Amino acid sequence: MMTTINAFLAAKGIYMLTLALLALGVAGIIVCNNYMKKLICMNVMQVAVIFFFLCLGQKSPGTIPVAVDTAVKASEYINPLPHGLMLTAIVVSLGTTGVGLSLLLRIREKYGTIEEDDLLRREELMTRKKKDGGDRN
Amino acid sequence: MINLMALEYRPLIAVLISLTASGLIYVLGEHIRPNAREGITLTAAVLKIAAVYSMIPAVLAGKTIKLELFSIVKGVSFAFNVDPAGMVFACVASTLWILTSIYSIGYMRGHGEKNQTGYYAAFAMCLCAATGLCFAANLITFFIFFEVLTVATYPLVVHYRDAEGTVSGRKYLAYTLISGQIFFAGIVIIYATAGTMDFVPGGFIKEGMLPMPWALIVFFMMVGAGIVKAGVMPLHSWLPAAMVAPTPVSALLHAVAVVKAGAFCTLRVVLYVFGPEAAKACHGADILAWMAVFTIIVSSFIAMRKYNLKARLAFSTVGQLSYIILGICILTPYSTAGALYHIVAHAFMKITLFMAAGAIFVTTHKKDIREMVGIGRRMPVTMMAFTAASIGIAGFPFFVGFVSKANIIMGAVAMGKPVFVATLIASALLALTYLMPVVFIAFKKNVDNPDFAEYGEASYAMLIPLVITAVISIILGIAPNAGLHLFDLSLMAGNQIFTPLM
Amino acid sequence: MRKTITVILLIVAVIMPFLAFDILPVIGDPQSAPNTHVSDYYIEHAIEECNSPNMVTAVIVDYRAFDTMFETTVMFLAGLSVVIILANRPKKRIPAHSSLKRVRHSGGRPVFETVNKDVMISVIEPLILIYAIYVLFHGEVSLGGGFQAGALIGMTYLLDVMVVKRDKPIFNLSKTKAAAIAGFGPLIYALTGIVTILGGGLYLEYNKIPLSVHQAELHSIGITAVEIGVTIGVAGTIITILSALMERTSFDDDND
Amino acid sequence: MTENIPVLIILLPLCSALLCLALTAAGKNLGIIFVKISCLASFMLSCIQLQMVVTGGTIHYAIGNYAAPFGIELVIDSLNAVLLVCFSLIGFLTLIFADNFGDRKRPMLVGGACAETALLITGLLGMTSTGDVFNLYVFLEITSLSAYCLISLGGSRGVVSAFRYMLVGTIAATFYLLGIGVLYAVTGTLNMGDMKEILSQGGHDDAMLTAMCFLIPAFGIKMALFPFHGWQPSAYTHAEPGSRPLITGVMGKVPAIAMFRFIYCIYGTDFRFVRIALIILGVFSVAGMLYGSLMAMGQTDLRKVLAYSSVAQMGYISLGFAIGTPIALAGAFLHMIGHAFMKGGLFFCTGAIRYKYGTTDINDFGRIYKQMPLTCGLLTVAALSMIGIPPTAGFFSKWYLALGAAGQQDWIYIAVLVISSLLNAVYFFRLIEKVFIRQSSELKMRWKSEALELPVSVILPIVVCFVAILGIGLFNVRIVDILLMTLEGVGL
Repeated sequence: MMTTINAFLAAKGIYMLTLALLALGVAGIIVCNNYMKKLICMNVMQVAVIFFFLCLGQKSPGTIPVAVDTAVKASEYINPLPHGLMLTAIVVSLGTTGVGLSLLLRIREKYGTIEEDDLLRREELMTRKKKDGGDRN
Repeated sequence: MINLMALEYRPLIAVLISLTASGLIYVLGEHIRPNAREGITLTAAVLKIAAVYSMIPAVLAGKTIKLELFSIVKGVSFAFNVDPAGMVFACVASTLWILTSIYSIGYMRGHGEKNQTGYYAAFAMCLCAATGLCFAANLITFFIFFEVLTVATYPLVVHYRDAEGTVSGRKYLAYTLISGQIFFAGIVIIYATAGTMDFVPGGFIKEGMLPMPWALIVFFMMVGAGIVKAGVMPLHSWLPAAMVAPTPVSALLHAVAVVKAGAFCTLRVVLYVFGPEAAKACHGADILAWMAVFTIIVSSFIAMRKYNLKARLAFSTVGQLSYIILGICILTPYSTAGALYHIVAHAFMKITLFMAAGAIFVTTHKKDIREMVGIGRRMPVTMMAFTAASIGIAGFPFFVGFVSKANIIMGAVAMGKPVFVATLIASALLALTYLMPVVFIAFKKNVDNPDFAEYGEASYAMLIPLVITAVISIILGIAPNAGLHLFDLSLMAGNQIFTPLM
Repeated sequence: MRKTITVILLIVAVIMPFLAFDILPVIGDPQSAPNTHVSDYYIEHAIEECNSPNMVTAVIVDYRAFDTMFETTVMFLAGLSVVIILANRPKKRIPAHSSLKRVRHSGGRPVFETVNKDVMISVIEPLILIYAIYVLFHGEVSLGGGFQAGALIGMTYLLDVMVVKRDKPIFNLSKTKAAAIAGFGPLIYALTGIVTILGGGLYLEYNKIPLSVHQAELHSIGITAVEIGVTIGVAGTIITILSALMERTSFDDDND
Repeated sequence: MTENIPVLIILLPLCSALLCLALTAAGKNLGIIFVKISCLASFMLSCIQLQMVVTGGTIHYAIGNYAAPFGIELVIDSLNAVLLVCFSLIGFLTLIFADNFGDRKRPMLVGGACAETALLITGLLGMTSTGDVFNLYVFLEITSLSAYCLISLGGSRGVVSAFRYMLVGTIAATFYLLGIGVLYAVTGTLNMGDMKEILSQGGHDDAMLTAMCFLIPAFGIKMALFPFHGWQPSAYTHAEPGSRPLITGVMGKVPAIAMFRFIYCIYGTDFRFVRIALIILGVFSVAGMLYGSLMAMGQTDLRKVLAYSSVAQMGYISLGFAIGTPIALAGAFLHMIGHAFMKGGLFFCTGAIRYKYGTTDINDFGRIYKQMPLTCGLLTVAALSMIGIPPTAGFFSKWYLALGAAGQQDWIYIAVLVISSLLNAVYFFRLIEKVFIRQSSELKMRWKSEALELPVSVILPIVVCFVAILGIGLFNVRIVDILLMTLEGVGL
């Protein structure tokens, strides 16, 4: 029993950890009340998937994928593809975070809060005060 | 180069004329003077009549006029096929368009109506759809025109843009759209099972193609749209509600386009899709016939209690339309011919009645029958026409109503259905009891109603059409084949359908 | 309580299928599907086809160069979006609900007067810039590349802004100008592709760059051109975001 | 040169967007004009490409000339080709239309928004034509980021909607990445065609099911399919008015195409759990069709009505996928094209009315048809098309969907199609009633001209949409034939 679990953890445990991280991120987005926290959870979630991909690219006796001499054997280097892909994913998560932060700034300026329930109440207040808010568009 | 004047293109031309007129009126609309607008309508009406009439000899000679334009959905073309049944309806529609148009001009001007642009555009659109569905060669083409008709009638119903009109419009849409969508589902099922959608005299649904409960369900899904438009009880209530529209619209709704399209749809579905055998096998025709019987009797009783003249006429329409349905559902050649001819007969008679009612309304602003005492003395011509049409509706010999009813009765006798015969005869008497009082009140002796002292006949634009229709309904009663051979066409249609069975 | 349950349920829901089905390869297994099929090809052919010993570089700017082009575009897009989003400012804030008023204490502005400006600007910044250029051109052979170089250049600007007063930095790049410059990065990338098309090849087929050098050299030229584009894009974007955000800091955040 | 058309279609809007800011800085309108010209060129090229695909069959374009599983390839089959034409046309129209809504005093902001729109078009076109799952992700992110920005331009509420959309959209993107991660783990490739080949050798059903569990919510969120639609109504309502037709008309469709690619082109119908997946999809669509229409009835803001109606209409599209026969799939794609024009057209009208009168509340619409007959004409035709009245586009897509459902004996789907059309009829006829029948309300005109009801740049998109809705309806067979060239071998 113990050995099975150990073997499983050795072989697949890291996936489970990354997936748990992903689930935590999603859960955070759902349960957190603060938009900033939601944004952080979003990042956690994205990082989890990046880990997941990097796990797939691991080879046990491999080194970093920079060729040291011209005769290359595939088994000597770890898989470069997930690294390349995740570079893109990192940039995307950076972009999303940047946009998210600037959106938060705008929300903060308008509503003076980034707590969701607070914001909803203020929005209601705004609706009640004026049928069509002072949006400029 | 395609010869656009060739016989095959006539149905397309007939449809396009109205469509173009409608588009022109809508686009130019407010930018041109009323005369030009009416000019477009009348020109289009004349051209259309020419196009439709020119096909009659070919159809009488037994030629088929077929035109396949392009695929409208995968596997089915947008096609026209002129057959006797469609020809009958097309003749009625195109003839009455010109009369109604002339009448509309008088009515609209006499009454100082607003929104005339929309009115004439929608009117032309309705006629386009009505002609289209006469000539449609398959279910999908038919359905397209059917739905266009549904939508094009809506602006006419809500013409006055008031609260009452809005409510009626909603009611109208609720009934017709729901039934239309169910019709759509029925068409899909039919196409999925039978693999074809072309109308065939005698039907293309073979027995056993659909298992029993399904056959009946699909039958009613298909027929539903028709009987809603034809106002068969208990699905009739949109029809009296639509009475808020101006009188020429009511005339169009109740005499020419919409309700007749419903009856025609029933005809196509029962006899050209299902065919007599399948319709009988699934009991659909029987149930429908009994619904028609119920409608004929009950609507007459309701009509008696209505004192608004237009409402009374509306319920009369409900009853008369059920004659057509009954004629179709008796499933004999004669009754079918009678039913088809009743489309003609009822159209001419009912349009006379409505035009007369409109003339009275425009001249005296009276709607209630009880206030019309002695009006016959002031408007003798109008009321004479009204009387003639009333007698015709009741089915007196030498009036057009007699010809169609006699044929339906003959069919019922041939099938050995005494109840139907009794109903038809009873309803003729009932029609007398609700229409004759109007005549009696109008011509009441020794009464000179001071209300009407300063009124005379309505303007000629209104008077002439209603006289013409009244005269036609008498001529057709004496010589059913006069002019357009409509009775022959009806008989041809009846025989075509039932020949394969004999 | 509800939160805990949600979290646990979600973790279980996400992990469940992976526990139930044995679908993921064993960690570090050299024979697993992702490590054999396409990846072996990349490892074995990178030097010969792309003239780049750094396989990751070969993958991102040669084999999958199209991805990276749009990745750079994403950078530009993020910068542009930040500029556009922060271009508008609400005229009036919505008043807080009376029950929600909180007491905040203002922290005061940060002060950056502690670092010796001269050392920062005259010594460290040139070093960083030289390092950035080294990273940029060396990315093809070993670790490094356009993204890192761009980030370093962006850092230089950040330092500059931090050390000198933020209202008058040395190179005064407004956010829109910076965004416009950032746009040229991906554009260089895209134009490299168009050059290969004009040379008669397919898009981003570096062999067909119309220059008369050896084919391997052409790949190097292509990769370098593309990396320069990436560098400009990244550096421009970082500067854009920085300027856009800094314009906002004058906003009065006190609770009145 | 002609062989490079697939990539040029994507590149033209991209390059113009990248240059837009610099050009705007150089000359006030230069950037916008350049963007418009390149989007028009992109549309023309996609027309040429459609012609090429129809005559010459599917185009595989290997970027960098690396063969399929190693490099990225663009796959243009007849399906993509048609959709690209449709999307690039709407993109171009939107750019023309958006001209009227910018703040003229801030040219850089206008230029920036124009660049964002062009990038959105780039992302959408790229997502449609790519044949690589990871490349799809990159395009998805471009689409999303530009959409967040465009939505946030619609005032403070737009900002809040954009933020919410961003959170949900990122979950979707992450799920998508995880899904393709799982598929990558068992196949080792990222190319769609290669992946299909490896998966069809069998033995990967568990992994495919797991990936499906992540992919369907991912696409569901992006296309606003019923239980995942939460972000959509407020985002559509508060988006920047100029670019709204593109966001509402096209943005939801493209993830649907990706979903189709995954279900039918990568998984294929041999997948063991395909029936279960389709039934679940069917349940979502049916629920969405009913829910969307019911919610739309309760709204008074035209933008919200249309947003909820989109939830229902996306249900039609996924219903086609759930039925799964070639004819139903063709119906779904026909609806995609038709709906792009209908919803785009309706939002062009909304924008036009807003432009002229500054209101979007349908209670204020009393008889505006007198002043704007053309706009109201399109409004009516598009509304009828939404309901499914022939001969508009909506009827024929519904016809193919129903026909497919009848072929599979899914009578419930037919019933739902009928009910949903009737529910649509309720709120669209309410709109028509408001526009044509209600008493005139006191609206102040913001834009007046003797000759025209609206500026030409507003009228042009409206007229094109009007023609397109009727044209797609009447000549649907041609489109369906082209679609079936690809779909014939794909469905159930």
